[in-house]
Amino acid sequence: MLTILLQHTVFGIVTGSILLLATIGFSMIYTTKRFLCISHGELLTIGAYTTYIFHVFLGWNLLYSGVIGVVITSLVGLAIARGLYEPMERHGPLVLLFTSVGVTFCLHGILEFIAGPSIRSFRTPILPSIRVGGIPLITMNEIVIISIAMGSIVFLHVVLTRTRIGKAFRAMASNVDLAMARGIDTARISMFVWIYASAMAAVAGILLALVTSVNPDLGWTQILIILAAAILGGLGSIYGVMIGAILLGVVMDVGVIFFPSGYRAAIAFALMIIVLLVKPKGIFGGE
Amino acid sequence: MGGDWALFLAGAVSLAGIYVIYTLGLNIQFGFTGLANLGYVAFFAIGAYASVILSMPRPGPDVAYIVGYGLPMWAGMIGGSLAAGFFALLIGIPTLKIGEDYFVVVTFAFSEVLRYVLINEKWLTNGTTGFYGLERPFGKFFSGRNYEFFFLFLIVVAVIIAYLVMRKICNSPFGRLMKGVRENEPVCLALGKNIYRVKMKAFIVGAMFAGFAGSLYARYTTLVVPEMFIPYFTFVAWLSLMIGGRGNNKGAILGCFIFVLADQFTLFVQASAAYAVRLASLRAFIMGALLIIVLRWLPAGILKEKKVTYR
Amino acid sequence: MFRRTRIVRRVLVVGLSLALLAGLSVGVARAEEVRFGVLTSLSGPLGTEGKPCFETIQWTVEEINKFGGPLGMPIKLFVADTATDVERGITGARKLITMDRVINIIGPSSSIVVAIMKFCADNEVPIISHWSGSTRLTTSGGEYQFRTCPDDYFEGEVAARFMWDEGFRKAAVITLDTEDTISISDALKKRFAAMGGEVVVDEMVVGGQTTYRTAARKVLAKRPDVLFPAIDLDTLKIVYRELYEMGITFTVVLASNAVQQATMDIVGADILEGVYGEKPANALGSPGYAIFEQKYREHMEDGMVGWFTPNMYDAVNLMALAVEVAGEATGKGISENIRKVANSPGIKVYSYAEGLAHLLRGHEINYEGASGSCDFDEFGNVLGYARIQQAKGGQWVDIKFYSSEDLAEAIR
Amino acid sequence: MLVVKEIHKSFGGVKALRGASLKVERGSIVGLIGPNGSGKTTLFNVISGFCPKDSGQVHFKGERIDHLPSYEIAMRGLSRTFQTSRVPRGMTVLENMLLAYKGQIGEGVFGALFRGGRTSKQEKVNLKKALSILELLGLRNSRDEYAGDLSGGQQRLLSLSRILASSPELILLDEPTAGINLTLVTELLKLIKHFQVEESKTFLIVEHNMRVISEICDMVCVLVSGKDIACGEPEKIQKDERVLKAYLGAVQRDSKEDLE
Repeated sequence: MLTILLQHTVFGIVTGSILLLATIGFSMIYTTKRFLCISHGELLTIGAYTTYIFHVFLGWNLLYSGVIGVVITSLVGLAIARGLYEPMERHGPLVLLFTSVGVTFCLHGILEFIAGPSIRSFRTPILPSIRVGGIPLITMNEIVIISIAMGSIVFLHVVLTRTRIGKAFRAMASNVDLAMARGIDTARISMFVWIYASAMAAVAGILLALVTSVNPDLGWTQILIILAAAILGGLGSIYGVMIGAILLGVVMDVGVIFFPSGYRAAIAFALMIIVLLVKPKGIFGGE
Repeated sequence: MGGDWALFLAGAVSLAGIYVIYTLGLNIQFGFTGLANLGYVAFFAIGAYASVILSMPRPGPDVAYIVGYGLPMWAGMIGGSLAAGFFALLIGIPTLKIGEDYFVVVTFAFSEVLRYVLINEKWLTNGTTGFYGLERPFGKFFSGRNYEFFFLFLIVVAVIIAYLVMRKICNSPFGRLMKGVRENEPVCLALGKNIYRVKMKAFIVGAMFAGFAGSLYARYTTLVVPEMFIPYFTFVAWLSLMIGGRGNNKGAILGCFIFVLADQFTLFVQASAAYAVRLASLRAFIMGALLIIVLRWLPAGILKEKKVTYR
Repeated sequence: MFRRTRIVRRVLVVGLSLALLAGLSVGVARAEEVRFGVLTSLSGPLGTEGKPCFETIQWTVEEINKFGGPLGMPIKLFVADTATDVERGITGARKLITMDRVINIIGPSSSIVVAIMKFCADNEVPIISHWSGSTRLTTSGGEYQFRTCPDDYFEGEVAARFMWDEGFRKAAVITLDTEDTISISDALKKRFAAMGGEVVVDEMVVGGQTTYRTAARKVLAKRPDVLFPAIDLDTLKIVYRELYEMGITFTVVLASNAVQQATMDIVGADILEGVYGEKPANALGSPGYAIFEQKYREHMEDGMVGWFTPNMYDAVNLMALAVEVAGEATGKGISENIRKVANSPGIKVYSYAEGLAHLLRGHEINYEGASGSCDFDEFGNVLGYARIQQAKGGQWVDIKFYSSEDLAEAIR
Repeated sequence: MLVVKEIHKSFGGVKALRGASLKVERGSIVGLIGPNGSGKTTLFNVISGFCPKDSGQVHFKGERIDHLPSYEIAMRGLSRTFQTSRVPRGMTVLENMLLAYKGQIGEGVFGALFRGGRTSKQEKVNLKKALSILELLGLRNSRDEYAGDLSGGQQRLLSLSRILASSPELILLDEPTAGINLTLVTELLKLIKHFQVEESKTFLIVEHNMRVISEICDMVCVLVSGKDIACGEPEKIQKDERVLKAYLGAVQRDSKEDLE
């Protein structure tokens, strides 16, 4: 039983790590823009597809293709924000939310129009899992994923605490009006947020595509679970969301020991609703 | 061309009518009260399933489901909307008091969880097989072609009743109160209005409309399966409402007709293997773009909210 | 001046006569065409699989029209995409029947067949589906609803039989939560247990997850002899890779939807080596299948015969032959005469051309198709035929054949 | 009528109120003054139930109300306005007014559907009352205009008339004169006085404008750094050493963020 628990926990950490990368960007947007950006999921898909084009069509090295994919995605993310979200900001969060739903449909349509519905996959070698005490625990790919997730946490922490723009971001996150009053250049921070968040989404999308496949629904299937992780950690709390994502991953994968696998996603939502009942602002929110 | 326009339109308008009732419910939730329910399809599904389960004959031994109450169809329809309302109450209790964003996410998640339940709880829902070959109201009394027109008549009657009920609710002091809650919660609190209860009532009434529409939809399709109730349906109601005009019941009707009829006429584009997939993705794109455009340049919709005057 | 008017007049005359001709030919074409309705999944969940099936209809109709079409009238296709969605299926069927006045509906998937059955029967339009395996349709058809594919139950039975024949006694099953996959796996579990085997793991999974390691672990922990994953390609890609990484110790038998060329590309031919799969098709060396395969290669870029395309080919041929026998292009005519071309008694024919030739000579025929013998029972079902294939060097290679007669014998 | 005892309230470590106390007699007009960030609005929020207190008590008409939700408090006859004039912008002036009446049968779904007769009777009565209040406040001509289309001053008047329509006994006004022109201020003060005298309403007013305070208030309380430091008649308070010192000092100290 203990080994099973250990195995599932490791699976959960991997799940959570990808989720974490996907959720950080979402949460950054929420903390500064105060709306649920549903279209964030589609940026995962864009990241995966752009990387796929360079890696498989043009035959570039995965790392280089990935970097280009991240760059393109962040530009796309910024362009969408500039063109579609920022003009709507004065109408309030609900209108922005619906705009982002519209954007989701648009992006999904465009991607499927260009790429078609068929699924594709990266050509990465498949290696046996690393065994610990005879049980297959984790693969090299997954170690890379966890490392990237942890690395990105550290990196983000450094950016938020050591750089000027990071500090300004935190100020803006805590109070937009006050930040403006203190002469912080909110336009610059917005740009930083959109680029950084989109880049993180691209990274998540690429890693997700590596372990699953490249398909037009890649991001759409993730967005609800991203929302759940963000709520669980506490909307508007970047660090809370990180823990929320990992926790959600672990709970989902450990949960299926006790529940049918058909309820794997439902476990995540159930956890979210229970947490909301007990602590309406999420585990780490509202302090 | 010799096509049977009358029969074709009978089907199309029946469908549009069901969508009207469905969207009217969203209008009371969002258009009047400002509740952004992203899981609206869940109540549609509950209405459809509950009405069917209530009016199914008791199951025999060779089927997976064990429930079936054999009630008359009309009782099933009432039961369907009541069930939808009951679930709205359950969802409303934890979510209506906390912030808007949480409400959005929880309702969205609820609609997905519900679909898992519909798939997994075979004893109740017969799993992915669902219920099929459902009888249609008064189906015995009419034959083929005539029935389609009779069904249209039934739907038109249902739409008129639904519209009148909705109009009565929205033109009453309760309608004013819902608008007050939408426009400014603190002011309503300062006036001694229990906004939580107002939201709850609007949420439940809206869900009941969705449930009623769902019970009609089950009779239109003659089957219910979990795959019918995807988030796309929520989006359809939203889009119709936004196009037609939120906060305006006539707008909801107009939006549905525009949406459903436009959708029907895409059928006249001959599909081909090379373009069907492209066409399908184009549809998604157009719908998304339409939502963005309406929000940006026509935020009130085609029919603006009516100004209320008193004499 | 004079010249100009002459030119004008000439242009007018030519134009008018052209218009007249065009009008005439349109009028003639309208009067003398057979309207087939195609209502199938070109997009949505079954879109990818639907595409080769649809292309098969197109070239099959082309072939039929080469002979002048049924009753000497060319078949014209009216197409509506269902997007694998019930409501679009209903609206599509209504449009095809009311506006295009088609005489049949070809190719809808199970839930849509269930939803449009009544409307089609009311309007005397027979439905023929090549892939609606749902057990919901087992006893519903016969008059206006037919299918050229076996029941999902049959697929499960074939897989169970094969697993038992190969000597496997402990089976694991992973099922995706969709109707067809669930029916297949339910049938398999039931049959396998009835034969004396044991289902040691039975996991239902949801599509669109990022990992299925938990299900994979449960399978591995029970050390089964064989695994039957009744899941779609997207999910199979993840499940199979994860199983492989964790160390597969058992044989894998795939359901028919995964026995495609695409599976090799998506999952990876190298790790699939040796995996088995079942798919509906006629026996090795049956003339119907051989003719079909040759034509398929001629018309389609993809070398491997697509999922359910033989069944689609048979459906179209049967419809065309039924019109020929009925002597009128109506749905009622098809409904009343389809058994005359599909079932015995009659001379066994293996293609439309052959069938037509015999019909013109006034013979009775019995169509034997690419997917099987295509004999409809009283409910419009056909008996199942299935092949077992194995992945070898990036190709699916036939290794075994099961007909329903075989299975019936074995069960006894 | 209103007794506020030792209210404490802090926001994430910042103490907004540290033991504020207050008393309002029935039929009086009490002014509440204090430098920016002294916690006036927070105190208002606590009294009216919009913000939970950390400790302390609020009594209204002899009953404790500090545990009640805001709408309950309002139902008992304690109503408030907001600093920034909040109006339901998408509703007309008359809708705003009719929203205010208590005990409307038609405000339930059941009532709306099945008790149309009594509802419309009630509506007629309320409409008459509403129009007379609008008349008094000079808003009658804009009865069918959207509240969002009114000028800032008119919106303030509307807030006030809406509160009056809800027939409260004690009215909390949060900076009623901010951002409106002088003639309107005079008009407004007259009205407040009128309602005090004619309809025996009680007022508690947060104000910066000393003229307003000295003109209409019977009593003035001074709040500095979340604590009341003095209460008394306006003339006395204006001369009070402590007040002047604290007031000026606080102003000079570049007060912290306004906590509202």
